[in-house]
Amino acid sequence: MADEVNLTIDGRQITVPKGTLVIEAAKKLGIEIPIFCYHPKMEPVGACRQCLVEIEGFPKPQVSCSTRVADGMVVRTNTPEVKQMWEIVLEFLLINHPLDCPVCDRGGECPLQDNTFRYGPPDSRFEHEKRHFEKPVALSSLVVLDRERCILCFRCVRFQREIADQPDIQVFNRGYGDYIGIFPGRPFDSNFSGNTIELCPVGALLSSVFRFRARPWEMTSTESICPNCGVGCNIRVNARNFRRVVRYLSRDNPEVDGGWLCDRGRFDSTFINDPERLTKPLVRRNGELREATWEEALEAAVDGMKAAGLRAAGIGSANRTNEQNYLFQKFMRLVIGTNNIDYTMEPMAPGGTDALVAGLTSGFFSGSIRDVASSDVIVSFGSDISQELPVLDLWIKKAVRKNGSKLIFAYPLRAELAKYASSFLPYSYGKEAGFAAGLAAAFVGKAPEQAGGLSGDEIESAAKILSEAKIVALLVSRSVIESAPDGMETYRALESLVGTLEARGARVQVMLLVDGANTQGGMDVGLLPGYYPGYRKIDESSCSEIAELWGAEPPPEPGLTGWDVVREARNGGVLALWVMGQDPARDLVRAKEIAEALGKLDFLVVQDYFLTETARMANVVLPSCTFAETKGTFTNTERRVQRINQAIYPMSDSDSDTDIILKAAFTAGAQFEYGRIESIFEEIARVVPQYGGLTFDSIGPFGRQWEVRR
Amino acid sequence: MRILFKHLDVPDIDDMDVYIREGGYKALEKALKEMSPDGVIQAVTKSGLRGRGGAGFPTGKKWAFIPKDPSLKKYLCCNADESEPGTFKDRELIVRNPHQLIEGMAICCYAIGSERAFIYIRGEYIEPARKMEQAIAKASNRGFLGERILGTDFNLQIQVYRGAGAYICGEESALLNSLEGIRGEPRLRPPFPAIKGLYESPTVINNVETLANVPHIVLNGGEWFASIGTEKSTGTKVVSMSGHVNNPGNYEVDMGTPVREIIFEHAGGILGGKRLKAYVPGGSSVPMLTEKHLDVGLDFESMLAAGSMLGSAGFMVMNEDTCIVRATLNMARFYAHESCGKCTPCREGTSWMVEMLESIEEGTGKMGYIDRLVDIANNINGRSFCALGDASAMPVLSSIEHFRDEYETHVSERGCPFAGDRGFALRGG
Amino acid sequence: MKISGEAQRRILDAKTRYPSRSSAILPALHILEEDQGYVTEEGMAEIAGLLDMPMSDVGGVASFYSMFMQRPSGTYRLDVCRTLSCALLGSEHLVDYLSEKLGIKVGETTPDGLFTLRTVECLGDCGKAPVMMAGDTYYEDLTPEKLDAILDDLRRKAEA
Amino acid sequence: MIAELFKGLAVTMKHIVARKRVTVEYPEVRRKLPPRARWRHVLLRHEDGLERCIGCSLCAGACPAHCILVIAAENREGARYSPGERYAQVYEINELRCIFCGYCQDACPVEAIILRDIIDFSDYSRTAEIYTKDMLLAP
Repeated sequence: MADEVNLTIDGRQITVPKGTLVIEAAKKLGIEIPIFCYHPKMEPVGACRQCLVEIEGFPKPQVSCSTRVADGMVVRTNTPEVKQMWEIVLEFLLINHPLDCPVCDRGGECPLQDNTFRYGPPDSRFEHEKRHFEKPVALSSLVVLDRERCILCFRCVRFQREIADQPDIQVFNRGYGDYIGIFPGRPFDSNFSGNTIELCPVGALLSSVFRFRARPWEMTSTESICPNCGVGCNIRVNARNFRRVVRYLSRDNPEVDGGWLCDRGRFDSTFINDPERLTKPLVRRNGELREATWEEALEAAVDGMKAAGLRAAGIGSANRTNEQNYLFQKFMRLVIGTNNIDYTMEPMAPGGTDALVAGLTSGFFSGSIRDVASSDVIVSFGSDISQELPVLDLWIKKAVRKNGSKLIFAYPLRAELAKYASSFLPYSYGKEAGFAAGLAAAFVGKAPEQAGGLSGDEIESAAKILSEAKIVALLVSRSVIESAPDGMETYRALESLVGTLEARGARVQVMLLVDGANTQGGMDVGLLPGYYPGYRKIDESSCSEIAELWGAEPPPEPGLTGWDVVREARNGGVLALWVMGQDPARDLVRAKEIAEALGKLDFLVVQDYFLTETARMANVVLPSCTFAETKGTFTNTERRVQRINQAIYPMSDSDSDTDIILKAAFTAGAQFEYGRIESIFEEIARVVPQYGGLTFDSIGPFGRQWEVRR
Repeated sequence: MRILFKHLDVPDIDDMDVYIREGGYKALEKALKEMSPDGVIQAVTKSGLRGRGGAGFPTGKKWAFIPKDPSLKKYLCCNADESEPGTFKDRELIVRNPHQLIEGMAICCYAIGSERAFIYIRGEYIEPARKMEQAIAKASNRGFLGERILGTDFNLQIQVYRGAGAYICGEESALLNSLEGIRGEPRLRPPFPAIKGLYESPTVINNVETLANVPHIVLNGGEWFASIGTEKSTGTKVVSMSGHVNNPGNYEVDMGTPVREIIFEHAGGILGGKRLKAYVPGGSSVPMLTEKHLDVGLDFESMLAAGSMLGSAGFMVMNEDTCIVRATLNMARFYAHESCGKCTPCREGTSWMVEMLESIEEGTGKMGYIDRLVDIANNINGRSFCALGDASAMPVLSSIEHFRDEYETHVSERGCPFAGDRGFALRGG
Repeated sequence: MKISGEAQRRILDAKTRYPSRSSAILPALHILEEDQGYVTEEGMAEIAGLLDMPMSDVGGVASFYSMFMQRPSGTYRLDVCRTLSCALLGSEHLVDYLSEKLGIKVGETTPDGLFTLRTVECLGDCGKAPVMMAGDTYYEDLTPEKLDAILDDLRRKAEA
Repeated sequence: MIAELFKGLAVTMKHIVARKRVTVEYPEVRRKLPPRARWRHVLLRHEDGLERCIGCSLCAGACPAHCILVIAAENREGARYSPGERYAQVYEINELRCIFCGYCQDACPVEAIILRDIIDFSDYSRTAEIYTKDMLLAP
């Protein structure tokens, strides 16, 4: 085939696609070539010269990281000359490298160490003064630089330019005096700066959070999922002595994160071992929260909730696992006897949730993150992706900058992605439906004079881009459907837009963007007042269906939403509330109203890690575990069910949310029996049709998307 | 034979009117009106003209690599970043006869289909840059540049771009980076500049001297040019003579002229009547030669056969008093200072060599340093990213090859055996 | 110090002269140096704004080239060539001479702020070695006596 | 027969009367230990009083009994414990677990830890045998 070439490396034949780099071909054969500057996700630079090999026909050795294969090429990596070249380059790199490995964070997991052990010279012949720089230098509050250790592979500079497009760092000076730096007074202020630490092949770039906290051989590594946003980036949780989480590292899931993490996620590991963590259950006595035993606390909690009868409610969490949320809603429904369950206390537009559920169950929202990479037009509607789902921002930047995809960015504010947009549509808040309808109308040639606060021209220019599209990725924020007014209308308009596009032969993938790490999962497993698990709208038939599955009958009437609870609490409609893993009293928008409502309650139970604002108001506070101390699954924005694993022992007397609820159910005399976390997941797979057929094992290390049938 | 310096005796030849009077811009007219672009390339190919910047790549071939696709923008960059130690010919060519260069560039642009050309001139050449800009302005006023040149539909804009002090920017791909406003580090090749050069477009990069030859080739024909010099190195070469010679300066000689004639006749022999010790024939980037190599012809092939290279033909001549270690240290320092820092062997190796040479010169060196210097130089040579690394190895390797005993004396006597100035005295001092 | 209006105008003019605005960076830095005596941090930040380039790139480029001074320097920079052709004809002596006469070491500025003594690599005028560059001018075939005259001349110019 | 009896007694008497005693009256009397005796660890200091230990954990990594815990921190202005950037904020050895192999001493890149001839460190509780940094540091 013309697109494939044959070559020989160390006497072994291999056929690879045209354009493959020699080093990649060698890797396929299992032949290792030492590298520093080369990185498979970035453009080759050929700067470090570590990967020199002999290629027949070339008078000089060639760098395998930037030489592309040719038919009939004969490459040699196993000759004494090549070994000598690898050795000398390492000797060159080491002449100015301080041998302070014992105090270097990288020591023990350092590519320079590894390559030196394997290919390097036994000794240095350099007998002169090494290069000195002031060190360490703080490039930002998160990244620290040791210039003496730097071997100038430029991976960090290239990452910030090629991938993040936030070129805050650069090489300064020239030649022997080259160093990596920032412009004076302009800190390394990128959302993705942490990746440069992981990319650094020596201990030059260091995390100020991790620095000196542990040596590599002292740490365990546990596969998990970042709990910070809806992207669900795959991470490794590094812990010391099974007690202390010291850092997160990326874990390349090519479908989700591409091996990158944002700083918000990466550096958010310190809360786990925070000394402020709750360690004992607290019960309010004589107006004050006092330490109590678990038995006392649980008894008080259950009694208090039961006393409220039907006027009880529960709020689950977007960063608790599916298992925890599932048990929570089951507990609320069967033991407390209410459908007043939600995953948030933000106000919902009438019919908003129904529109969302319609989209999820009809298969309208069936898109995936990878669709961004393969589409020629990306439409983002209602989300500041760079802040809300940072790693998705990298997917979009790559599509726009590398693949030439066009971006239509609809968001009320000029957010970061606006500058990548071929069409930026700053519609007005609250006019989402009008905007969506306008766009749909413009597309069928009936452009309105103005829509959603935008001029007809603006709408039309976007419609024009769309009309030329063959593959479209439409990313719709949950908020524009669920919480903006007229969500159902917005949804209908989008449906019609997609319908028209498809009728014209375009392929459209629509993905719902949710912000929390497990917002999607929470809804899936039943954290909705109007729906039983699996988006079963509450009615007689679904009630009996669930009753059969559960062996007990759930309340038959739809419950109150989180916001309804806030309103009802103020006039006595709700008397008791159980909050798992949320701090609504510190809500960004409505803290005051919510706190006021919470204050009116007769009884409040809070299950959390810290004594939050909400917990301070509680009658019973139950200390729970973080994701690092437990096991379970998260479902991300593309409906990918991913596993988290236990990395450390629970802190002190805290307990996992699943155990807390199981104990509470037991205290209340209910029969909840699950041998292991897996058993809960097995039940979810039975009860939630979307999860049908999934098991903990079949999810695998990179997760599985639940199927949407259109 | 004088081609480039033909008009040198004409007073005010830098004035356009004088230049025109002396037959200037006739070649451009001939090319535009009587020749096709391909015809020009053929004439240049036939002339055997090779790049005068140092590498000696056939100019016609370079031009022919440029894709013919008229929808592509193409650029010409004239490399006037003359930074090679011992070389100052381009400066003279620009200052003394700027219109010759403009005419050459215009013909080249016509041949490769470019409408935009840049002269990348080193930052320190402030006067030459000014001179060039004035000449360009005059030529534009007279219709030799600009829109519809000489009534044809050929347009051309030439701009002067000033560097800012970086030897590496004389490397063609680094020059492109510098011109594009990024750090002047060399680029990966492929893609070659002829396919993706300046602003991702096909680009020809030629030295000043190369381009200055073009009008004469067009006017007199490729065969005429090919008849001068040797079979493979055609035409003339401007040699820059400096160091310990009586008459330093630029001399235009036929390719193949013996070095003895250049040093002893044109440059008037060794300063103070001393003996020649060593000379560098092509700027410090080529291996040095000694007295034994005085009968070598000045052309690409003979120089190569003698163990050196023609390079830029910047001669640096050293007399018998010169301490060769000190001279080598001087050149090694140059490369360590000018290494761009992109690749490991050059960045680390050049300064390592300086350290060792310094120790030897100061008398703290060890005997093992000499072989180590050879080893390090051999490991930079051919392994670095660009030719700067290779160049840095040349002074070290050649000086140790020819003067190993002098190095050994430095070590064994714990210091420089040369008295007083070690050959680095003030002229006449 | 802010870049003067005139310099700003010239930088904006340079921005339009090349196929890509980043090409204007070297001209802009030259203008900045003329305007402020050296490439000031504030000036570079302003250039980044004017040319719509990342600041780190402006800083990275400016520090790459040896002609751009990163620190304040004297009115006249005495850049003496130290490369081989000049060295062979005594440029090291001239540096020592200047150093002694001005009472400063290489890299330093005289207390009156008039002269900064530097050594530079090949200035490309080896035929007239030893050579020194001061301001826009090359001073050729130097001797200590010539240097005396040059310094006096420059001093007079500075006073005027 | 009798003669044998006396012969034997004579040997016994000779030992009682003439031979040196093996037992020493510890702790009043201390036996001289061999010069390379390896007992309790000591963390050394530099001449200027700074701690030699840089908190690199290599001793803990080398320890076959896993009895060393090091938690490092950064030296700060006004709170400098060792030369360089890093020092051991926590340094603990569980002497009950230690097998006195001396690998920690071998592993130490700055010669901060040595096993000295300190033999009397028995105690009544297990926790008392966890030696902290201030107990280990040379004065």
